[in-house]
Amino acid sequence: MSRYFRAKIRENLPLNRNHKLLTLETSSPENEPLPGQFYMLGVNRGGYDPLLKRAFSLFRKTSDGFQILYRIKGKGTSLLGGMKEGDMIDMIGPLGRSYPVPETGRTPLVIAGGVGMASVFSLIESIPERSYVFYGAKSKDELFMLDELGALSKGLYISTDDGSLGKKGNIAGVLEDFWGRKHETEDQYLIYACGPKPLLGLIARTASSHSIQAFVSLEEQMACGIGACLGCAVRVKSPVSVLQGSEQDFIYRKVCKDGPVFDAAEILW
Amino acid sequence: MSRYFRAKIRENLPLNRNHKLLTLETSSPENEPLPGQFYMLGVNRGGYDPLLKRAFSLFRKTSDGFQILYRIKGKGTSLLGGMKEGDMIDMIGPLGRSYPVPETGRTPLVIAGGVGMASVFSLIESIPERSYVFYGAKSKDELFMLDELGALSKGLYISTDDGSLGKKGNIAGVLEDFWGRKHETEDQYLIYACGPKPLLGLIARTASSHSIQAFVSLEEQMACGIGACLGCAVRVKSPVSVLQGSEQDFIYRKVCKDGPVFDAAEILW
Amino acid sequence: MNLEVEIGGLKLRNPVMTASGTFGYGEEYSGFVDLNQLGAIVVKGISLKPMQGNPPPRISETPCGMLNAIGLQNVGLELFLKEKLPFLRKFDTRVIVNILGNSLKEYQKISEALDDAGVDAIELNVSCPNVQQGGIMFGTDRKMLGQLITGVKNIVKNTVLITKLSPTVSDIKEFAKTAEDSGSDAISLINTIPGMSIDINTRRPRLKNITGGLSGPAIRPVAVRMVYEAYNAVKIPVIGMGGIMNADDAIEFFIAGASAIAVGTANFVNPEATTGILSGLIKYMERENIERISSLTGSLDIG
Amino acid sequence: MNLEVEIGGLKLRNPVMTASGTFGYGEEYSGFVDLNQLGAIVVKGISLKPMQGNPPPRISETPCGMLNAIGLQNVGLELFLKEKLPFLRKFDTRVIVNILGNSLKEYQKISEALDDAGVDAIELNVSCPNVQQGGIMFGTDRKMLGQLITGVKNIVKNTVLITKLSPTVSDIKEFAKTAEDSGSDAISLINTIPGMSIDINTRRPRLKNITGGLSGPAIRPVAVRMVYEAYNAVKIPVIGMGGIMNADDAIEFFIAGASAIAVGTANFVNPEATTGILSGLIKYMERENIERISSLTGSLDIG
Ligand SMILES: Cc1cc2nc3c(=O)[nH]c(=O)nc-3n(C[C@H](O)[C@H](O)[C@H](O)COP(=O)(O)OP(=O)(O)OC[C@H]3O[C@@H](n4cnc5c(N)ncnc54)[C@H](O)[C@@H]3O)c2cc1C
Ligand SMILES: Cc1cc2nc3c(=O)[nH]c(=O)nc-3n(C[C@H](O)[C@H](O)[C@H](O)COP(=O)(O)OP(=O)(O)OC[C@H]3O[C@@H](n4cnc5c(N)ncnc54)[C@H](O)[C@@H]3O)c2cc1C
Ligand SMILES: Cc1cc2nc3c(=O)[nH]c(=O)nc-3n(C[C@H](O)[C@H](O)[C@H](O)COP(=O)(O)O)c2cc1C
Ligand SMILES: Cc1cc2nc3c(=O)[nH]c(=O)nc-3n(C[C@H](O)[C@H](O)[C@H](O)COP(=O)(O)O)c2cc1C
Ligand code: FES
Ligand code: FES
Repeated sequence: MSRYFRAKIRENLPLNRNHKLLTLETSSPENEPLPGQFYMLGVNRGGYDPLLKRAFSLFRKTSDGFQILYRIKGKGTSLLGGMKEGDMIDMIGPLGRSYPVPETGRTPLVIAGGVGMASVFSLIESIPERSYVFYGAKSKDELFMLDELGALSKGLYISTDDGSLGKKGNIAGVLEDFWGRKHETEDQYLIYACGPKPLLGLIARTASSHSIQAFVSLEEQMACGIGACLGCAVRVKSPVSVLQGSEQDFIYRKVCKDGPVFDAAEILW
Repeated sequence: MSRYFRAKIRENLPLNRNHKLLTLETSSPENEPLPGQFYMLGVNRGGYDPLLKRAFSLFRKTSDGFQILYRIKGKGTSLLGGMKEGDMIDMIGPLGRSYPVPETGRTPLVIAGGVGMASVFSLIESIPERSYVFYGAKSKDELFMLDELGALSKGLYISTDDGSLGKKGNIAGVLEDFWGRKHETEDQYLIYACGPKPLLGLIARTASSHSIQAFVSLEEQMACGIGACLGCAVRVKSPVSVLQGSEQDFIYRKVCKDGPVFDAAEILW
Repeated sequence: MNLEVEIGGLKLRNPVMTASGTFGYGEEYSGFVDLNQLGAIVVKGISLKPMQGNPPPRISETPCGMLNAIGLQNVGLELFLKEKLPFLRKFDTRVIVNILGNSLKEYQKISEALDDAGVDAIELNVSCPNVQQGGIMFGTDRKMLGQLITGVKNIVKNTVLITKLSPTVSDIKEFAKTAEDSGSDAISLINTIPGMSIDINTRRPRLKNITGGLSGPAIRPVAVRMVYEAYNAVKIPVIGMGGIMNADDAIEFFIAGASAIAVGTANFVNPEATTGILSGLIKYMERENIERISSLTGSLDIG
Repeated sequence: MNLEVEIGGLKLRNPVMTASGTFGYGEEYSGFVDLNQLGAIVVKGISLKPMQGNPPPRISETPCGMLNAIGLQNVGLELFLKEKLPFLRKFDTRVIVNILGNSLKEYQKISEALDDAGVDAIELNVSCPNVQQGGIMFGTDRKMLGQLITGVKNIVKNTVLITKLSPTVSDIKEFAKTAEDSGSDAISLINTIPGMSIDINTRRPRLKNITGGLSGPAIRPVAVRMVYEAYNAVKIPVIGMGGIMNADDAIEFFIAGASAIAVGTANFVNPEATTGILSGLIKYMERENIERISSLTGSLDIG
């Protein structure tokens, strides 16, 4: 059950030039967030500009609250970046559908592009030493929590656009390499991914060609975060078209409520 | 010459529940503000709400900047109240016409209602031990700088609405008492006043009945502060009507540019 | 203290309503507010057949506001009656259904069905700026508006008829009068104001639909003015909305002439906005010694 | 890099203008910006005789905007020519005079005098919402608007004619076309949107005039949309304004279809806004490899 509540900032730690780790203290921790869920955060400090709340994934639970890993992008995240210990933030959450827990016997491949790691980290944490993690970013200094990820995963594969760490290029390329060396039969794998939409589309195609189920976490402009405004529409194959294989027929689903995690095969990319 | 510049907050000291003393550090102190002048301060911290700058009087000059004494009233002043040491504020100033310097031989009566003290304090300071100061506020805890005022003035008269310090009631009443005990002939006096408009109107009438010249500092809603928007209109007797004694004929003057200090006899109350 | 208001014969427990399209079908907010506390729930605009809505992006933030081009996505009349209405009926609040159509016939068909289903009131959406055929013509042409209202009024037996006016007219008073003269029991205003925003890096509109409707505090001064003008032009009750974020804003609308108010975009920012506004209203009435909320309506002092 | 633009035959060094009524008569800002750097200075609306304007309060802040009811206070034609114009003439920038009248005759008289005085352009204010007689009728009635424009056009010999459109119409395209068809050399938009705000403690309007014009970032999405619609309806150049606070906002207007832009309320918030926008514009052109600013006009990608 999601709630509307205020949380106190315990720490707003800079990770690099434009990423921060926000640690929040919540008074009533009964609403246990699940990996892949998100919160709508008020970033505003008086006045109504910016007006809307911003969506941020649960990064990691703490004993008395949770953390958010965010990238400073525009107006709202800049304001968030300026907030200090002790400041209060009002928020709604936890929201949306979480990543489905992988059945035992299946090996999760978790793929994160950039700040997409914010969404999948708690998933990786929830299945220690079971997943292979693929993590790509622009450069070395935009890769976070590498030690933790190394310890939590069965294997950690890195790529950077500038080649400053791991393989140079897109993380999808690393994944391709992985197929070559894979140890398990493909249907044992299960993909989880969060990152830029083009990357997710690519992964969806790869997954489909290997007949692997893939869960992706999507982003869309949001106003309410709870399914009321119909703002966060994403085109999914309508039940009929899924059967008939026609891509013409579609319906809109809500990223905030029906997602943000979707079965990649449902999405019309 | 007024400038558009940024100043650094050195201190934002709470004086009581809803008044603060803001100490600003300005990099280029060549623009010497005069008593009665004011600044337009940006109170905004990202976004455009609140949009307009807020007018605040020069309270006191410092070696490398100046101070502002303000009351937390609404949205803008609340935001200002939340600002901290090191924060930057953009502002325009110094603006407007200052209190005319009293000729030697004349005794200034300086009257302040509430936060009106913010405007006249530097005037009192500029003519040490020459002025009688009349200072009224809601209650004892809304009277500031009493020690300094005692030292700077020839006499300090206090009133509070609740009688918690000085005479109970309006400061105009204290002024009335003063006329009874006054030592100098009336035309030696010169009045300076800042405070709520009804108080200023009262003072204007008293001054006129005693044939004393009075300078009052007015407030009006402002957008630009520099005479461009024509927002801050105040009705003054037009030159013709002043001669003819008719109150029908008037023109509008700008509080920001033609004031905020006006000869009380010019104003149509 | 008396919070009751009457909208064209329909008694509301209190004057706090939700604005169509911003409160889903009630369900979405039932975890945040006690729906029984609301004066009325106005649901998302319903059309005869289900509508897909516009492609994304559908919303974009603007200074103190937002643009939306949802494109009137809705479940359609049939599903609404079958799945959404029964849920709303569980609560002790008024249910008002916002409707839209491409023709008088469509409006009539929907109205008839809703009338039969016993909804408390119908709000005619004649002003949605998003879909070409979505009734934009009815909202800005007085003759067509009059015909539409009369046509629907003749069909419904018990349901109160509210006409939601478009703000994109040069004289709102004339349209308010047309609504009154044609038999509307009340008017509501304002709907969103058409707007647009462009991403200067891609040079593309921020909404796939190019233009969308502007809502939120940015438009409040325009809304208050139109409520004031409409109130002074007609005798039927006015439901005011547009940028109401808190109780103070709501009170502004009452003073301007609203008999009831609707909370829209504010729900997104604060899912408890509606009940928060209700408590704030009660506090204001206590402080100002106001016995009946209805006495606040149109109490502007222009002396 | 080429920043030059042409407005109905009038060449401007760059497309950054000031919006009428927000820049005084130029003098007020001469201590903050180098007036020579501006594309054009548009002065406060001038009437035949001096006008006192409205009683205070004349302005009130709103969310991301402000209301004003200055009431067209101005020094009148005679004093303008004698005292204000000579100052402006000292600078190497275009001088555009915004004018208003109660009748075609008045507009003609003012235009004739300004034409003789050799001002660069006249901007017809037909949309000021503050004064009953201030031309509001011209702005919302297409026939009257056409007659006004033709009437003035026939009088002026050299002066470029700009018509400033009112946003309080249901279809801005029609009014843009009327302006074009009647001989206007360019159109400018938008003027303020009528609005209102109430102090809930005193129950009085915050403006003594009750209603006023809304300006500032709050109205930007509406302005961008109208510029886009007008641009697509006419061939004459469009001057865009409404809530432009920085270079990014200005660029939005160019992409939507503006050939030049005017900075209004932003001057109050930042007296150096105009020149700041100009530098930002240059930076954007460098970054995006844009050689001529005019190529940005109407470059919206709706693909
Ligand atoms: C379900 C979900 C989870 C997310 N989790 C994270 C996270 O954990 N860490 C993180 O750094 N970012 C996350 N994002 C993206 C984050 O919401 C945006 O970066 C943020 O809203 C940008 O706000 P801004 O004001 O700085 O940017 P601006 O560009 O100024 O924002 C303007 C408007 O666009 C919206 N917007 C901008 N970018 C996005 C986006 N990518 N997705 C949705 N709306 C957007 C804003 O919310 C705002 O309404 C998530 C987005 C979604 C939808
Ligand atoms: C020349 C001048 C000098 C001033 N000096 C001081 C000072 O030294 N200390 C101090 O505490 N206050 C001073 N004021 C008053 C101060 O400007 C207001 O209290 C302040 O603007 C309130 O802003 P707000 O956002 O908190 O209030 P809100 O009521 O939320 O403001 C809403 C709008 O009204 C305007 N406004 C509100 N009250 C006033 C007012 N009294 N005068 C003009 N505009 C107002 C605001 O600027 C804003 O635009 C002065 C005003 C003027 C005109
Ligand atoms: C996302 C969204 C969807 C809306 N959908 C509808 C609708 O279906 N029918 C309608 O009449 N108005 C609709 N509106 C308009 C609102 O009901 C309301 O008139 C407008 O938003 C102004 O109020 P606000 O500023 O409080 O949001 C919608 C508004 C928003 C923001
Ligand atoms: C204080 C003020 C005075 C104005 N006076 C005039 C005027 O005299 N003539 C006119 O055509 N427009 C006038 N306007 C409208 C502006 O020129 C401009 O069209 C409008 O404010 C929108 O732009 P902005 O949001 O950038 O301010 C005035 C606006 C303001 C805020
Ligand atoms: S954000 Fe409102 S429905 Fe998803
Ligand atoms: S505040 Fe703009 S003229 Fe005085």
